[in-house]
Amino acid sequence: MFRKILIANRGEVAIRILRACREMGIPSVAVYSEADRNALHVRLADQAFLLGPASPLESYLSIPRLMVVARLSGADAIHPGYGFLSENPNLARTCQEEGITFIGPTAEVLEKAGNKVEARRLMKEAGLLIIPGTLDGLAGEDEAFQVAGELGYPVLLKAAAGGGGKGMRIVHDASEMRPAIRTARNEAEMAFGDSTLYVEKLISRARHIEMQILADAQGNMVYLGERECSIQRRHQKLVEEAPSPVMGPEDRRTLGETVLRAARAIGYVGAGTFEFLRDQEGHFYFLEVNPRLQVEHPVTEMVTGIDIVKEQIRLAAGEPLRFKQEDIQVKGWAIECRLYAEDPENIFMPSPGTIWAMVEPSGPGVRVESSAFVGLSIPTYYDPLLSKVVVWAETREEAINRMRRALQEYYIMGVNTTAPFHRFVMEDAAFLSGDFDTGFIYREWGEKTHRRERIKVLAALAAALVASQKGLPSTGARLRLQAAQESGWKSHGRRAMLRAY
Amino acid sequence: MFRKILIANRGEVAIRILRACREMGIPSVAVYSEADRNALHVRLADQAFLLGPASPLESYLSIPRLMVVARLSGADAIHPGYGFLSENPNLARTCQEEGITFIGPTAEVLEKAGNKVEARRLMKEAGLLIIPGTLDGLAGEDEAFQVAGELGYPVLLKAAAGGGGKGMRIVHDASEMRPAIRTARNEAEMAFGDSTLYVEKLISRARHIEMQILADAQGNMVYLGERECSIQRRHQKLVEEAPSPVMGPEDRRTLGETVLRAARAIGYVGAGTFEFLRDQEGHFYFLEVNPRLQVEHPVTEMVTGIDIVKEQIRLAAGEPLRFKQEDIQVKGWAIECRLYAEDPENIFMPSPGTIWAMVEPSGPGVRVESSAFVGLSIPTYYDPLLSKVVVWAETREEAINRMRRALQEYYIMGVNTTAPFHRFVMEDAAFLSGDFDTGFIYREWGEKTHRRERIKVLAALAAALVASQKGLPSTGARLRLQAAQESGWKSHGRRAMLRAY
Amino acid sequence: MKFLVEIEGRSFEVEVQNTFVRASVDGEHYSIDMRSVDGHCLYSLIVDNCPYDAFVEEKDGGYSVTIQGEQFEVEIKDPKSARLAMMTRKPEVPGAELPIKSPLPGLVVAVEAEPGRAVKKGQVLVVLEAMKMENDLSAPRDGIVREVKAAVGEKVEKGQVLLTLE
Amino acid sequence: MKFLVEIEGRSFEVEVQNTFVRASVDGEHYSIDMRSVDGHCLYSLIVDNCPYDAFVEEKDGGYSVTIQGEQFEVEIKDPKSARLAMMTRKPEVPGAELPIKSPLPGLVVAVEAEPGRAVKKGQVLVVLEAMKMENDLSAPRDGIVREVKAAVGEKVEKGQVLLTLE
Repeated sequence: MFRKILIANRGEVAIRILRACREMGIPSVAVYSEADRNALHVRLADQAFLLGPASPLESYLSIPRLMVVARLSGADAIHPGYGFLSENPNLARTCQEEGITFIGPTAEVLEKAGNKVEARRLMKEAGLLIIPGTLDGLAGEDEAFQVAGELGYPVLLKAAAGGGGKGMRIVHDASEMRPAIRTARNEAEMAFGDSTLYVEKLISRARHIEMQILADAQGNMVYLGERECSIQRRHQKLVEEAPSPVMGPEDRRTLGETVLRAARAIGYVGAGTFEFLRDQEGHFYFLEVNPRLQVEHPVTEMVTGIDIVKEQIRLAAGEPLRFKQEDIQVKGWAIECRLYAEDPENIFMPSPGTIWAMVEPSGPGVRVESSAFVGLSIPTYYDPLLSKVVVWAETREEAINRMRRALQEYYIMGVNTTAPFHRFVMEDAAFLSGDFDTGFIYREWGEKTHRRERIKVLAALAAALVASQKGLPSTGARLRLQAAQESGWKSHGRRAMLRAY
Repeated sequence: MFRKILIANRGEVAIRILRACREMGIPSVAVYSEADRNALHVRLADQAFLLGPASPLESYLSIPRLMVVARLSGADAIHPGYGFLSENPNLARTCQEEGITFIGPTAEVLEKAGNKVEARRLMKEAGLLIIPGTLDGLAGEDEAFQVAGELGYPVLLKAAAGGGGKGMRIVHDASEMRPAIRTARNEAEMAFGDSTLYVEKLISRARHIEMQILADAQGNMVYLGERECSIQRRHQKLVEEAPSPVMGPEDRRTLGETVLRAARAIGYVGAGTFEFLRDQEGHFYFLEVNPRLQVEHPVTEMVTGIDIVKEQIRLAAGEPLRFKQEDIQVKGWAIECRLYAEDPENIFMPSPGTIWAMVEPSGPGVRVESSAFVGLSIPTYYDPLLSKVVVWAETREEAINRMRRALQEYYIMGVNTTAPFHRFVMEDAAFLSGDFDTGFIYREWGEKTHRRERIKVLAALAAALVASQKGLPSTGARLRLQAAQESGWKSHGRRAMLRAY
Repeated sequence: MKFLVEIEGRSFEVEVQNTFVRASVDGEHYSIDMRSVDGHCLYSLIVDNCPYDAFVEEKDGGYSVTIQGEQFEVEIKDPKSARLAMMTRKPEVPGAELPIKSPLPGLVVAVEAEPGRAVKKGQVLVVLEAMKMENDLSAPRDGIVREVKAAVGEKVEKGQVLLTLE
Repeated sequence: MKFLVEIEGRSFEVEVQNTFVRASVDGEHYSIDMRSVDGHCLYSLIVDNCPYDAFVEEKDGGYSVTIQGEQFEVEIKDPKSARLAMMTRKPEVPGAELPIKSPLPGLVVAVEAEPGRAVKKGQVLVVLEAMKMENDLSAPRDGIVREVKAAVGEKVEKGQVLLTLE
């Protein structure tokens, strides 16, 4: 096993990994940019090293700087998390040259998976269905118009090096093509340093379903079941669950075995995910291979009891898989809600700010993977993912109830989060029925009727009571500290109650 | 199913129950004393009613007041939690008269179980081993001396109505008998309104092991496996785990079946626990029946996947058990640490105060059942249990590592807690080996060598740096609020690092 | 004490009777027990036996109140000054100038608007880069661009006016 | 800047060089980066690349520092005044009067001590009821009871002297 693991990431995933290291008795090394000096992943690690300025290129994306830290700290393995360098074959290759284990697939597999255009071709050869569209990167705008015309609008522009929804745009008609190409290219260049795009047919009312696998270097492979990730905004997932409401054990086995065949074809080793779009007829179209940990991996952990991060570390250390396909059972139901520092009332726009009060939920069946703390100023340089709430219960209905309960208990003051959206989803008829698709947010949230009116009266009462305590407020004043027990209000309810006895 | 459930309790157990209600879609009613107005169980409930003053007799122990609240709120069931009225046959009987369901066994069973003297006799008849001692309540001090003389010192004084270690005293020799009788009688009178005592032989190097059962009104019964609860101070548990390190599947079946026979003999319905002392030869001596939820029930939930509170509610509603004995599997390992507001450095003396900062752990396999929040002033009228940290993992070793990790992440400022003790236990050789008994704290913690010296240097550094920022401190001054990002310190480490690239 | 409370254009008359906290909102009566939980902004309300946590912050002369994750900006006036305000308030002119403000700090990467050009509701006016995303700012209603105040490459603050519609 | 830091009877000489925070404790050197996390008492320290969270509160003219759940009362002196204090400090007389203080607020339910009586280390002197428990307060060493200041039935505060030993 490794002597020390360097975690080349930040935020909740860095914390997820360092907790796994701690529980395995392996010291962990955190890295941070100047913007993250106070971040929880820094404060919880065994060692912490500054990488450089806030800009990712000079910190979390800098392979030379990571190598310096690896050398200084004596780390013999690097876990890249997700995003940043996690799918970067150069990091895998540099690690190999430096005698450090990269916790992930080989550089060759990363290259095959990373180029979406190449991956589509390979997976087509391995027998998977692929979405109709260009098999090569777009030569120019003219080709885009031509292909879109053949496929029929709407079409989807995608970055060849893409992931996480970046560099992806829906094009509803020809008039949208030019600006869409521009923003998609810019995002792709910014996120991956590669602006190659390709075009696909947009599958209507599709569900996003993906299959988690684990593979060891000895040639053993298992699938851990699917995840349903259809609730997305800007092609980024917001709510995930396992299993999917549309998959039975038979569907799971069929898809799982297909995926294992494809994984074998590209010599996959480690943890990985194959993403699919399922159309209304039940066809699974291959989307991409994610050769890394996924944000939503906890839902699979909750229904299988398998710790994917720990297994990833064991596999990278060369250990064989500790279980066979028949040992893996999908038990109960798990749901994850991603809390982003975004304003769901304002088209999920990032919402910076400083957290000044916070309570996170806990209790039976609730797991929170959080990077939030009182005092955190959300840096504007990175993904605004704050935390994930994950619940497990015996049935989907009970899991939804539990998620509702957890979201009621969760509060974060100082920044807008996606929590109000999640509260809405957990009450939404389409979500409850299990009959929804990737257009969910557009259709359901767009139509949302607010429950604000009901609460408005309470807000009026609360403000009036505070005002009655202290006269009318003066501009910009802060509430004085007052002891919790010495409230000046007297309770009518209390007196009435006592009289009743 | 019930329309509305009144939770006749406070603190973490009230929260545990109201979360279960919420997840089952049943509205919950909280009750509170004047000392608990701001408590979390009040703020999280659907409805909340004041019971009366802080004194338990005028609030949480007042059956007439509970009945008023039940009537006002329209609750059709009462969950008593643990402690307070949970084992009180009068509450069960009053509920029956008022047409309200008492979530627990019948008044008759509570009477049989509640009188420890009576229970010992019944269980002896049902075939369980009982600890040698008086079969009846002590008539007077003389009888105590006589029986102790026959049994041989040390002996144990116990309250007939006892529970939770109250009214219990070890008597090492005759000189200790008189004061021990006095304090035990006083505690018993105070806690249960019944000062009857009895005497038992003290089993040396015993382990406390208990068996959880569920029984429906249709005559079906299952056992959910044992809990190991040997780490106690003042006969109150501090650390529990499931399974026990000394129990194999065979032992579990034998003890489980014995317990089910005994439970059947007294007509047990609902959730319950049979407590035993296991001596070094492996004999199980019956201690008592706890006809209610136990503080440590989560460890059983974590290894079986069964939600005991929800099952309790279903059983009280007359539903049959949803599983058979062969459906129940004990999987993995779970440990619970109880965080009391007590000072472990000072013989676990209660430690009142107000919490002014707090972070609770989360992440994979960690569950916190907490009543703590920033602003909480620990009331001095009630048990000082603040929260419980529960972890699950595949193996005992991994569970211990996980608990260590969780305890590292946990901090509560403003009151002393038992957390330092738990951190010590998770590193202790006897605990790690699994070879320990109820004398653990006396032997191990008493011998503890402090790790404080190592941290002292850090404390000196931190204080000097704060002082260097602001000149020497003036008496009683508070730190000024300063923005987190505007630290005046410059980082040598940071500069050194940047130069390295 | 009587208060006129304004939230998002809706007005409530709240009367607080201090001896028993019994408040009425627009004639509807409530029994309230409200306490400070943490000595800062967190309060616990029990309104007719139903508990709620509320964060109440003073802000710009009014209050910002958050209950069950919903945030409200609240203005409080005593009825006399409220009546005064009512009389002196300028009537809202429909179709008046509408400033398009930046909802977050970021970098302007595109401006798709020129003064004098007609735009449709939902049409993208400015693209703002922040938090590694390009964010499209769209027209909230049909209108004509009056003034463009932001340029490509400019760093803008939250609340800064990027352009105005008429 | 040099500080003499006292914790639980141990003294450290800490020198803080402000340009680079490089501190030495008793001659041992450390590179430190310390920041305020929440603007209150929580700080993050990185000492030679190892991170620690520390709560630092000002208290009674000194500091109370909590790290990894261990709490320390810290006194800081500049070396000059420290030398002065050293010289004027009264020597501790072994066997001097020892006050037995109540460790928590509660109700005295028994006093098992009389003035003039000899007691053994560990012997119960006072029984205090608090938080539904009876708590035995024992003699911390052998001695003779000088004065009993608490009576059965009396409510006592934390820190109140219950009796003295000599």
